Amino acid sequence: MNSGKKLSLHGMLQAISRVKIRRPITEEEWFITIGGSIIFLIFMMALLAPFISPYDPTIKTGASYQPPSWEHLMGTDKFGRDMFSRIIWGGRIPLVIGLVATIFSFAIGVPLGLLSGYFGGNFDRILSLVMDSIYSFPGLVLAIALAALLGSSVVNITVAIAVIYVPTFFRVVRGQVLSIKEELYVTAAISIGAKRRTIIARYIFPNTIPSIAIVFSLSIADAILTEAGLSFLGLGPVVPPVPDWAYDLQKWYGLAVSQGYWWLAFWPGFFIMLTVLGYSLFGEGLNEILNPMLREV
Amino acid sequence: MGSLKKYIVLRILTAIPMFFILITVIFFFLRILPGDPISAMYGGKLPAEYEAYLRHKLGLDLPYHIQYINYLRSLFMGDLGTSIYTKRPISREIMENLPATLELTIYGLAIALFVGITLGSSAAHRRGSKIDRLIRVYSVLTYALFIPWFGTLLQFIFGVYLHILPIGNRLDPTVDAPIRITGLYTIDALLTGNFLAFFSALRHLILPSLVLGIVLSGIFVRMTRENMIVILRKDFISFAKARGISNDKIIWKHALKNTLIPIITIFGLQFALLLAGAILTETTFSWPGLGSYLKLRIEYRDYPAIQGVIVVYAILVIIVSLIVDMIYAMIDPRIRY
Amino acid sequence: MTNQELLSIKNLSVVYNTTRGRLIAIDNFSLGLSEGEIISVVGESGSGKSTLGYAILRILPPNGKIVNGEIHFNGINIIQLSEKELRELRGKKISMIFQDPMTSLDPLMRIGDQIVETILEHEKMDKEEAWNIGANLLESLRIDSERMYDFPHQLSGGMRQRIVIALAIVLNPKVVIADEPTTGLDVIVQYQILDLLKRLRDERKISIIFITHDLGLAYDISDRIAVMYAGKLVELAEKNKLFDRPLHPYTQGLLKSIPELSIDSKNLVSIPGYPPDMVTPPRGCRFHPRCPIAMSLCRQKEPKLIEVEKNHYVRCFRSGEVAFK
Amino acid sequence: MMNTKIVEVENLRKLFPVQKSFLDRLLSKKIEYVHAVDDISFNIKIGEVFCLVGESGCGKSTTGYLIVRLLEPTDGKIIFRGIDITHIKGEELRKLRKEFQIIFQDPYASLNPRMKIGDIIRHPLDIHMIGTREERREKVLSMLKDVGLYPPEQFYDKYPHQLSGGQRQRVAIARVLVLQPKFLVADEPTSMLDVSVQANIVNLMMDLKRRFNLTYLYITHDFGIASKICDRIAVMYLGKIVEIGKREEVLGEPRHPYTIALLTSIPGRKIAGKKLKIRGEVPNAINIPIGCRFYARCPYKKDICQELEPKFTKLSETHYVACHNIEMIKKDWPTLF
Repeated sequence: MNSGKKLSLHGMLQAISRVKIRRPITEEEWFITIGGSIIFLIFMMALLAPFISPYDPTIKTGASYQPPSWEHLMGTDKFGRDMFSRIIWGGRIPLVIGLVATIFSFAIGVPLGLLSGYFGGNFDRILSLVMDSIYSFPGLVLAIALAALLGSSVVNITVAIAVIYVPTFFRVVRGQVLSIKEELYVTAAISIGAKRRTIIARYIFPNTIPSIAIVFSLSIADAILTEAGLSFLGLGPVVPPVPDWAYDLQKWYGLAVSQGYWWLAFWPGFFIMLTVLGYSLFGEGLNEILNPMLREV
Repeated sequence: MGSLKKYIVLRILTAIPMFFILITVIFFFLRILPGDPISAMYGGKLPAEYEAYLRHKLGLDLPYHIQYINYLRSLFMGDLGTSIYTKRPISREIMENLPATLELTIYGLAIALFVGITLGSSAAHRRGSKIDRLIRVYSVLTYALFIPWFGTLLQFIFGVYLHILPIGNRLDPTVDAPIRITGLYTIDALLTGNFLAFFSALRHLILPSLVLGIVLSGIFVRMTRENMIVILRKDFISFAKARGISNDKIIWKHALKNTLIPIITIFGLQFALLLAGAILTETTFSWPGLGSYLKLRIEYRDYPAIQGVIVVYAILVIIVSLIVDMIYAMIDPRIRY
Repeated sequence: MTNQELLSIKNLSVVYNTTRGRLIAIDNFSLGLSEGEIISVVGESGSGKSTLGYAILRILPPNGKIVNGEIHFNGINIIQLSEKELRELRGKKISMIFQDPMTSLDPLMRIGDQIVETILEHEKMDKEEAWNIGANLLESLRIDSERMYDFPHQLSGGMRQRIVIALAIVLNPKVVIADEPTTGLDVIVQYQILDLLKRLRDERKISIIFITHDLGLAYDISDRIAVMYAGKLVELAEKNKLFDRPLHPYTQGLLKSIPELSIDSKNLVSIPGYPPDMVTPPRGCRFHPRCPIAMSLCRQKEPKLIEVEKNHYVRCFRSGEVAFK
Repeated sequence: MMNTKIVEVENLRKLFPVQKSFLDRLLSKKIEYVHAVDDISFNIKIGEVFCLVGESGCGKSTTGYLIVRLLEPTDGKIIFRGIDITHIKGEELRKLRKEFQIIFQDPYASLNPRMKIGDIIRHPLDIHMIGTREERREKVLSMLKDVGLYPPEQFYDKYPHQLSGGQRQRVAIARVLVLQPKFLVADEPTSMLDVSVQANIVNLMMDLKRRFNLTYLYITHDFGIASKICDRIAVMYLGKIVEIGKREEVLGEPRHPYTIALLTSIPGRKIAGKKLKIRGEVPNAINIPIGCRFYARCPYKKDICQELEPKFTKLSETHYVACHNIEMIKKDWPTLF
């Protein structure tokens, strides 16, 4: 329909002010700042582990099952290992796997989504079907299957997790492309004789970036949870005594409940949560600012 | 409404190819990636001849397309194979464990939906207020919770410290399971009038379903909030206000109903999260469902059993997407059959 | 403005809080509406004309606020009503029709149910009775009452807007605020809607505030026309007077920029420049940057609304000098 | 011999298949079409402004899109400067695009939000590799001046969202003119702008027409604007041209009832004479009746109109009307002014 100018109250507000008015962004900046700081601190902690960890995390440095004390800030485990040191070191693997796997998913999912959405046709139909199948299937189960059947090395786990999040990127990008493709400025680009390559690179891709940024952050959060889930189910990539948060949690949560050694389960899980929280806050903040559905006013 | 019936029948028919696509995608996925189940399971700890024998026994030495055909054939016959470990038919083992998972997911889902929709709606129509901020923090926080950790925490608080709730299993050891009708203890107990079993089952459900429900509620809060913000800007909301319709009716009738439509569609896809969450919840709470079964079989490297569970998950996903589509078709008058 | 007026707005100011700062959408606006009268409020985007409707019904968005003024309806000050009293007022005494008929109706509810809902919210009766009232109303508006069973998506744009109008008047309100009710519609359908509104005025003595950006439409439907620019009322007069002898340079420009249908003249006149940014409106008279006859006084001081001749109000320092016409 | 026609359109037709869901396609094989443009012919002479007028959904914009080959015609012929461009494709079409351009209706959507104004206007030069870097920049700056965006340097680095609707439309015009096309389609370029700004844009376009020797196909629903700028007018209804002629002919002595209804419905006509009121709304263009498309709404309908689609009657060398009832209309509406 060639309806006239759509002047909702909110559109009107924009028209009045001539510039996109957003709701006060302070809160979103808050989300992003806190999320970013958490991510930064946790990364620094893992990166500087050799320098800041008080003990070697893999050997006995005290009595067994010591509750937190000044000597052992987070207590010790059955083997007398310092939990604080294990926490500092234990983030390395999940952080790297989360990041690397998401980068892989991004690198595969985004171009496929762009091409599939832009060119459509049978290529798009089949690819979407495959991606939707993977997407609708529980990611953790797929990762379990892959890890159980292929072996749970760091590389395999990373691949397994990367595979799970390819459809997430694919779907978001494809969906965006489908709507951006219909935008008038893309038609305008065609009418001035732009090549397809130019249209994808300069008109479509840049406009998908906000959504990709949101998904990227949330996918890392998700990937870390999935890695933790695998470790918890005994399919983790680490071989004891190498420290890993979820592995430690899995190892001790029974004792934590039955014997009251709460610190053994509390700290590993807490750091998993903190890391995921960092990425989620960051993604949520981005979403509120960049999501076109929520924007305006 | 004849066309609705026709739609439903057709939709059920399309679920069959969907299932095969899903199964096929997963099958090829597991085969195409490098690696091999037998070496993954036994890691070279067995003599090479025995590994080769195992491969042959499981049909893993055949070309992929033959494996695929064999696999489809046995699937078609409803045969998921025999467990390497227990030597029992896997389909039977799964059927024993499935009801526990269903019961947990249904209660978890109910909690997630209730919390998600109430909080999400409240946040949306107070967008920008303190309450909205609080609810958003809740949503991000719950999303970040790692189920085993959160579960352990609750077990510790309510089971060990306060000592008011059981921390594992489906029933007290002194209570006999109700006569099996559906396999869902709470329902069976009610149907047979076995109130002792009902309350025991309910008490055991509280913690695991709360954990699952709360962790997933974050996503529902977010979805509800986002969608309702969009809906609340529509003219028909202003028009309802201008006609003097009360705020409560506008939010809980007009806005919510319209909000639920996109949510229902998204939900079909998010169901996967519920299943994944259930696996971790079950293992944390020694809940004898599919997830616990899966974990156990992973420990025993029971390859056919693992594959069988995957198939069952695929079936569950398909059934849910089917149900979702039907609810959608019934709610939204705009859908064209 | 006298007390016999059905609805009278006095010194109304509405402000939106935006991230860029306070935006005064309506500034010190006064207007009176008599029974059975149709007044058009004409303005371009950002003039505050739609905000006026939201303010009268007190349904401004959360960041909008009435900071000053009174709105009297039948002697009651709407600004002081509680939320409950407001709800009784809305729909029953004052009602509103929105711009886009495509989105004004709840897509998941049958037309009939939406009508019944409106009636039952205000009157005590059973559902069936309310349904019959709705069906009769549709018939009286020459709409097939079978439409009660339809969902909004089954109706055409014009039909939807007719249903919206029916919904707005089902409780026999005294005043209807029509916010650009024909914007998305074709000219011919637009006329059908205008005819319907005029008939409602004639048959039911409903007073109408017709908000539009189209002076031509305002001329066709209304008795009086109020012209708004950048949140201010700049001219108010009986429609023929306003068309024959516009006194504000903005009104004059607006009138000239309507491309009048003719086969002999080919010139198209426009007002230079663009409407101002409302967060930082120009000092003095808000129209001065675009005004062909602005003087230095206009840049410093804001003119007051004065009654230049009987019932003809203008906000301009040079309105006395009719010579510029 | 010099051809005086820049564009010739012969029996142009565009059908859009009605979108159907996967299930719909399973249910029935019949594909329905929207007859957006249904067998229209006209030509545009060098240097003239040709207006296409009609209500929403009549196919006027589709016609514009077809002529600049943004849509693929279903049938018919488009000849541009003697070259048949109906089916050219790929590089050939891309290179030829320099010659004919289009200005879109919605200036809020037609500019890439992530490109600066300067880049938007320079981009066509980049694409067609015209001039050096410096020359391109110079050209863009002078173009900005030409469309009245002063000072050009300041606008060069702005983003679209920092501009008002009118300014954006000026940018869109600059982007198009930088390629020095010969022929422009203007698709309701002012319908989304404020009335006070509208005339600015129209006047600018007419000014540029003289300076750059342009030819326009001007699409609008506003007879007022058409009456100010055009040389010839074609009125469309449901995919058909119902009346075509010189400005004075169509505006002064319209002979199709639909034209008369449109002309007399223009609001704010102080000299308002009688009005031709017609009932109903434009039907959808899916199930086209056999006879005259205007039959259902026509106050002058006769039996023949339902059975036989009217052909063009030639009233003068330039004035054609597709109606069975011209005589009666002539009697009722001798002239409009």
